[in-house]
Amino acid sequence: MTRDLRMRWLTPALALLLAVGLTACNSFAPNTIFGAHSDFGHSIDLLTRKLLYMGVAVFILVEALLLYILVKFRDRDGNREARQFHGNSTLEIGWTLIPAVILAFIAVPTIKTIFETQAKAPPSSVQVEVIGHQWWWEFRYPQYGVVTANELYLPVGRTANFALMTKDVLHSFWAPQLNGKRDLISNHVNYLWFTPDSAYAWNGFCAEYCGTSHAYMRFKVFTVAPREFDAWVAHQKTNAVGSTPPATAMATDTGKASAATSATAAKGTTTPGNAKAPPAPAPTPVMNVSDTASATFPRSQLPRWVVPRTDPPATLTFDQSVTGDVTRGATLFKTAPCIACHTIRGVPTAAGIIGPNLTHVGSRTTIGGGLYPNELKFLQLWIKNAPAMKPGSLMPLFGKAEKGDTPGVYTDQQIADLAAYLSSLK
Amino acid sequence: MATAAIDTHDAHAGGEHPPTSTGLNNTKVAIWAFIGSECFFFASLISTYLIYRGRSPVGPFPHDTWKDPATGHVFKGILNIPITSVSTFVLLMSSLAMVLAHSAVVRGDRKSSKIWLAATAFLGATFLGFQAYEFTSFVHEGLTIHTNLFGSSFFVLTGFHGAHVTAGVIWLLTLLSIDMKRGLTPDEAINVDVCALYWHFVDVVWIAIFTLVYLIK
Amino acid sequence: MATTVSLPETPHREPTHKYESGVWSWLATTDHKRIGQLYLYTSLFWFIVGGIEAAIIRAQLYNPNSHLVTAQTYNELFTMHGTTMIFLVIMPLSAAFFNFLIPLQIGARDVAFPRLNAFSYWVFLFGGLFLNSSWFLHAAPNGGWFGYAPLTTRPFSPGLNIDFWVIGLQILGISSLAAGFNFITTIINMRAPGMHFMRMPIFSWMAFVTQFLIILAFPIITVALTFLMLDRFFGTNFYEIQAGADPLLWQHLFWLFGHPEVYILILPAFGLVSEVLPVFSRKPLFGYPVMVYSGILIATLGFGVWAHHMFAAGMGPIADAFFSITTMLIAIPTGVKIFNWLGTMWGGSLRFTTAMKFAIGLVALFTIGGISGVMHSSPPSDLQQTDSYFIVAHFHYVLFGGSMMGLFAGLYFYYPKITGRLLNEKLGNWHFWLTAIGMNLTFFPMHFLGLDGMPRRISSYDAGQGWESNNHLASYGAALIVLGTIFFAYNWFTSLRRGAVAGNDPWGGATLEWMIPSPPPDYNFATIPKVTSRYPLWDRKSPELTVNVPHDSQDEQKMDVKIGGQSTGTASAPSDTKLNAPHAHPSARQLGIMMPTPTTKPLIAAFALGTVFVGLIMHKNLPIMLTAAAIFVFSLYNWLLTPLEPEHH
Amino acid sequence: MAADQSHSTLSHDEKGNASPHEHTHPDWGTYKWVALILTLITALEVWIYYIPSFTKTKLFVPTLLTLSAVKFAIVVMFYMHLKYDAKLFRALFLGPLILAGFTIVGLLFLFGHLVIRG
Ligand code: HEA
Ligand code: HEA
Ligand code: HEC
Ligand code: CUA
Ligand SMILES: [Cu+2]
Repeated sequence: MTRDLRMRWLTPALALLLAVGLTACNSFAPNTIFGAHSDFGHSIDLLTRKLLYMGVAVFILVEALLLYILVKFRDRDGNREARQFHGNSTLEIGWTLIPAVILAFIAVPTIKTIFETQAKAPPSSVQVEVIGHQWWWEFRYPQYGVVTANELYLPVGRTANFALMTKDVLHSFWAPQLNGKRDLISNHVNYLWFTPDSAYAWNGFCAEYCGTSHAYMRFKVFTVAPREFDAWVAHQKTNAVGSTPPATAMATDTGKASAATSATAAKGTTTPGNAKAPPAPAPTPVMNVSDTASATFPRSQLPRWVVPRTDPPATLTFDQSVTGDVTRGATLFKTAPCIACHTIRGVPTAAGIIGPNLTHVGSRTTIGGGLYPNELKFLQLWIKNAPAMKPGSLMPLFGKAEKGDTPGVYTDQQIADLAAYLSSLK
Repeated sequence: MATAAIDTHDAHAGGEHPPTSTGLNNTKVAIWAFIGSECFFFASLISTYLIYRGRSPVGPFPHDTWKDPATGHVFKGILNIPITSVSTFVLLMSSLAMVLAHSAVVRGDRKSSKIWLAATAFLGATFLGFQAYEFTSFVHEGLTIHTNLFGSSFFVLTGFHGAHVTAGVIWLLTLLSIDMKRGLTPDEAINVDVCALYWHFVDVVWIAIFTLVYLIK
Repeated sequence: MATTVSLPETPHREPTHKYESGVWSWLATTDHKRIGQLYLYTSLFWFIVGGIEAAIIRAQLYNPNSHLVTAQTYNELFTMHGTTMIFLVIMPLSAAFFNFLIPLQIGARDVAFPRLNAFSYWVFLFGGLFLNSSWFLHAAPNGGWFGYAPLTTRPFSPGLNIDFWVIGLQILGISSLAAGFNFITTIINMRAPGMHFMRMPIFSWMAFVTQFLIILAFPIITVALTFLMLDRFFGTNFYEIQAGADPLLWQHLFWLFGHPEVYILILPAFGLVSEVLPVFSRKPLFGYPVMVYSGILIATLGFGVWAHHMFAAGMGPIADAFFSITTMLIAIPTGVKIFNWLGTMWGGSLRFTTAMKFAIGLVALFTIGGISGVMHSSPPSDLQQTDSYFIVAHFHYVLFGGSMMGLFAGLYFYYPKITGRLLNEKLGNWHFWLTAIGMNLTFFPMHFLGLDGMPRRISSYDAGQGWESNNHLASYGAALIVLGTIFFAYNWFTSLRRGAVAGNDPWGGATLEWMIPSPPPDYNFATIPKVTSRYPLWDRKSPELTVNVPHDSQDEQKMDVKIGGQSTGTASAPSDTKLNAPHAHPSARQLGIMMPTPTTKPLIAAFALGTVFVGLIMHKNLPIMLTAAAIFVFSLYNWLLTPLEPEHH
Repeated sequence: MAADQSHSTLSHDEKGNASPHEHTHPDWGTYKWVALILTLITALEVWIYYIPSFTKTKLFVPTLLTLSAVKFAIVVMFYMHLKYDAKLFRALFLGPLILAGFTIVGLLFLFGHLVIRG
């Protein structure tokens, strides 16, 4: 190889390789589509891998051939003779047929998987109605009479059948670690179903552009042991109002990471011996929630990528000296404008359906479409000025002296009371 | 002094058309390409109409009666087949007039060419009159573009067809006025031919609309 | 038959009319080469604009939870970036080549309808300005480049934003359609004697196929946009959810257009690369007929795959399976093209000019995008890919790695023909490598981002999702592309004055455009050449290259272009200073060639037509709309009733 | 290569000059018959529309479609003289028409309307 060539080709080519190589060495991928934790997730995974191998093979073939040609036939000294030919039918037929054969090899499993994943869901499935709103998720469990928002609970090992609908524009329901996505389409009901096979907490996203805060329309999925699911359901069915939060709510949850734990995934304390094996084979770490645990997913042990880290807008402040009072908040709420949009079961006046159901809002881990952790600080800011917390949010601002289309009505004290009340709704 | 050798067939001589590689007239090639394009235009409109057929939650409907639950008013199927059959016939006859106009221009028969061009335009305008009547009567009966999916897709489909007819009538009138002013020579028959192709295509679209929208229940 | 025309001693002459010089000569031009340059500069300008939008996107996404721009602005940025790159960059840049090259390649003096051609350009210019004027009203479109209903309907997007988008695209559609009919007619009817279809240069072929895609796909989006426009302005119900409308109608209509559209974006680039590779391999194109047929096949199949953009929409297993198979089938003719290009280079004598590098870049990079395309074509698998950054990676590989690379190859290749001077190869080398490395650094990580679950069109993402490092890389890559683009811009403008003089045929080209001076005189060919094979110039200059290529060997001497008694085919380049002067060659009149009269009528008609739409967006301002419509009709009559060429004899 | 020559139909004669084809157009005799047939078919269409017993059968829609397709074809072939004109025009028209037809059918299938009976 001449020096000249090295200068002109090798350096940039190596830089190119390096650039591409760099991108692959990032192994922390909590939302990866690979190794998905459900039955159909596995089928898709398998199929995707086939496609990927096919792709890599074709890629190597073409690029290697190209490189060979570039090196072999370069006109180094300026007097290379080109061999004159202008076609070759045999070759051309060959490279028509070979791709056709490769494609047949991926078409067959594709078709199989299409029909497998779009068959009818078993009648024993947990029915979940997923209703998209700009920009939050409503989850209804018609079999249980439970309505919640932005957080899904699913029993491991039981098929969950989602009926996907939207109140406004299109959205798309996607928890990459569990299964592929499906769109929510106005005047349509779409279906998607799969059976989660490991207990854990997963991120979900809206994957169809739906307007200003599309980026902030996230959700969480908690796949839990069936008994735990039942406990959760039973709790969700109660009226939260006036009931003291279950003592266990945040208490003694323990999680266990399975043997195959990777350092990145296991964030929970490992307390061996206290938990049963996961109900279905779990290819990657599974946080196993104990039978005695509360109906609430152990907030303290959530994997860190499931806990939102968004900072509230810097311009938004809250008087830190005030402390909220639950009873005052409860009284205020009964007649507050909130009731026009929010339902709290047990508060007869609060039956609005525009916003998320707040009956057990205190037991959720996030607010605002998975944008902020469900902590007093964020709740207060949210109530004070939701549109600032989340661009375009359809919940108006309530903080006095906050600027907006309509001026707010509540002082920080009142907001603190409301927030205290809401977070008491475990 | 220098010379250049130039084939005369390259110089555009005034009046006559520059010879082309296929021997076909440029404008005629273009109009056929345009008609091909229009196939997709009307295919999209017709598909939309058919897709939305029967999807409107509220009436009035094209063929079926509908009782407004709010007012109790009963709407009969709104399409008026006898009237539309007549207007369809008018449009078909305009196509006949059009071919006669073209053949008159080709023959250099200026008297007939003027008559038939005028007849075509007149029949086209008559068709438009029928359509205007139809639209206003629908509006009186309570169907507008706002009313329901049927109203929107019906008016827009037939409205676009009507707009094509209108453009055709204007085109025909332009040709007619040229013919009246200085006479269309057989050389210029191609201009009439191109207009005729457009005109017949608009007719052909109506044939499809008449069956798909009006007759099929 | 031949007439002998006497020429004065000196061919130089003074312009005789204001339309022949200065700004007017551009405003009134009907010359396909000038119109091509107008397209060229306009689309390069929009490339910078779309690129700046992309750069802001990359800056915003550099860090998680970034607040560089608001969510609203971000949404406007990606919508306008996508819309700009597709409708204001790649399509018109391809149109620049159609305009400049088709008549030269097929041996014509102009397009079939020169004034319609000018009209197309002015409408395009108006459309681009209209669309982007929204920035100044703080109402840039924000519905995404595929503008899904019902988000784009009035109830969910009450502002002017979507109005600009709907109307802007409608205007641009008119331009593309008009140009489509024009080029189809041109290619069918204006070919030089002897140039039957299977001798047509491959770029012209791909351009021909592209025009069919345009005239058949654009009516569909015209209808879809008309519905949206009527919904937004006149209260129809096409996408009105309350009235029972079906949002899938928009999706089907949009993608029925949208998929053919992506082949509208790539086929011209394929054509350019098919011109560049043979020249710098010193070999004829491998499998010319198959290259032609595969282009036709890709275009035809392209109409039967649209719903692969809707696999997540729940169409049911049968539809999914059908569209999956048809989509996969497209990989076959496309693969044939890739392999035929490899076959073209095989055994050749490769010269790595910048144009060649970009052409090879297309072969290498488009393949990557094509392969990820095939990965999307499997519906179950696509459910994990769609609307994620994996898709963003796919389409930038085909659009940037494919279309842009091909167009850059074309720019380096044809710059000398357009301007008379060569681009600087050293700067070109920098441009290529910075672009190629930057492009991979930007878009390759997006594959991983998508597979790691990052949705697209998100104005920001949360920290700790494992997306930071790949987003960093992507943003660095974008910076490299910006740098490369600066090299390109610098090269472009300095070479206009200082570049090496090109002469007729700087590369040893094979097709007719290399036979005439650079830049060509307004009439292109003093004598319309008679074509005897696919590679007319090689037949004459390097017959050894075409010995195996089928052609009739008689009459080759007819190829000569004689101007002033000299064969200009081998004549040296005109002297330096006069290079870009329009008067460097004998005038058409001196040669007795009738060329179309310059006229501003198309310009007036285009702006009047555009103004009708301006009236529409100004709350249906009837006085404006009616006045503009009247002016439009008047100028149209005025134009159509005026003969193309000056009255004479 | 064979493909090379097979496309010469549209090219030039030996002299390299294009010769405008002279097409035989149909005349008044044909036109009046065409008009008559079109009228009759239209009348037939409207007539069967008014036969309730027929409109209810499965044959109604196909019959109407066939009849209007025949009308369509007649106008295109004779009035638009595609039957007599250059092959190129046929390609320019039929190609898009067929594609558009497939598109309509495809869309109707996708929207569950393949059976057009409303
Ligand atoms: C230039 C534009 C261009 C081109 C040429 C292509 C080419 C292809 N595209 Fe792409 N596509 C886009 C632009 C383009 N695309 C854009 C812009 C979008 C996103 C739109 C949006 O949502 O905003 C998109 C989205 C898109 C989707 C939807 C994804 C989704 O949103 O879920 C799909 C799905 O099937 C797809 C598939 C394909 C396929 C199969 C090809 C094929 O034509 C590729 C064929 C080429 C090859 C395969 C490589 C060469 C072949 C060989 C070397 C032979 C051997 C190969 C094999 C056997 C595999 N594309
Ligand atoms: C041809 C089409 C094309 C091209 C060339 C590009 C080029 C680029 N694109 Fe684009 N892109 C699209 C078509 C294209 N894109 C489409 C269709 C979408 C989808 C939109 C949607 O979802 O609706 C999209 C979306 C898209 C996204 C996803 C946004 C999202 O989903 O949230 C991103 C993110 O990184 C991106 C980045 C880039 C970058 C960094 C480039 C770079 O390669 C840009 C490089 C260009 C420059 C850098 C030129 C600028 C030069 C300068 C600034 C130099 C300085 C000045 C002088 C010389 C005078 N693009
Ligand atoms: C106009 C309707 C409306 C009113 C009035 C309203 N909200 Fe909301 N609220 C919403 C909407 C819509 C959301 C979801 C916003 C989002 O996530 O984008 C929401 C979200 C919330 C949430 C977060 C819930 C979750 O799980 O994400 C809380 C808490 C909340 N509102 C409390 C209140 C309180 C307290 C009041 C009264 C002071 C109130 N809201 C008044 C519409 C309203
Ligand atoms: Cu909801 Cu995006
Ligand atoms: Cu596509």
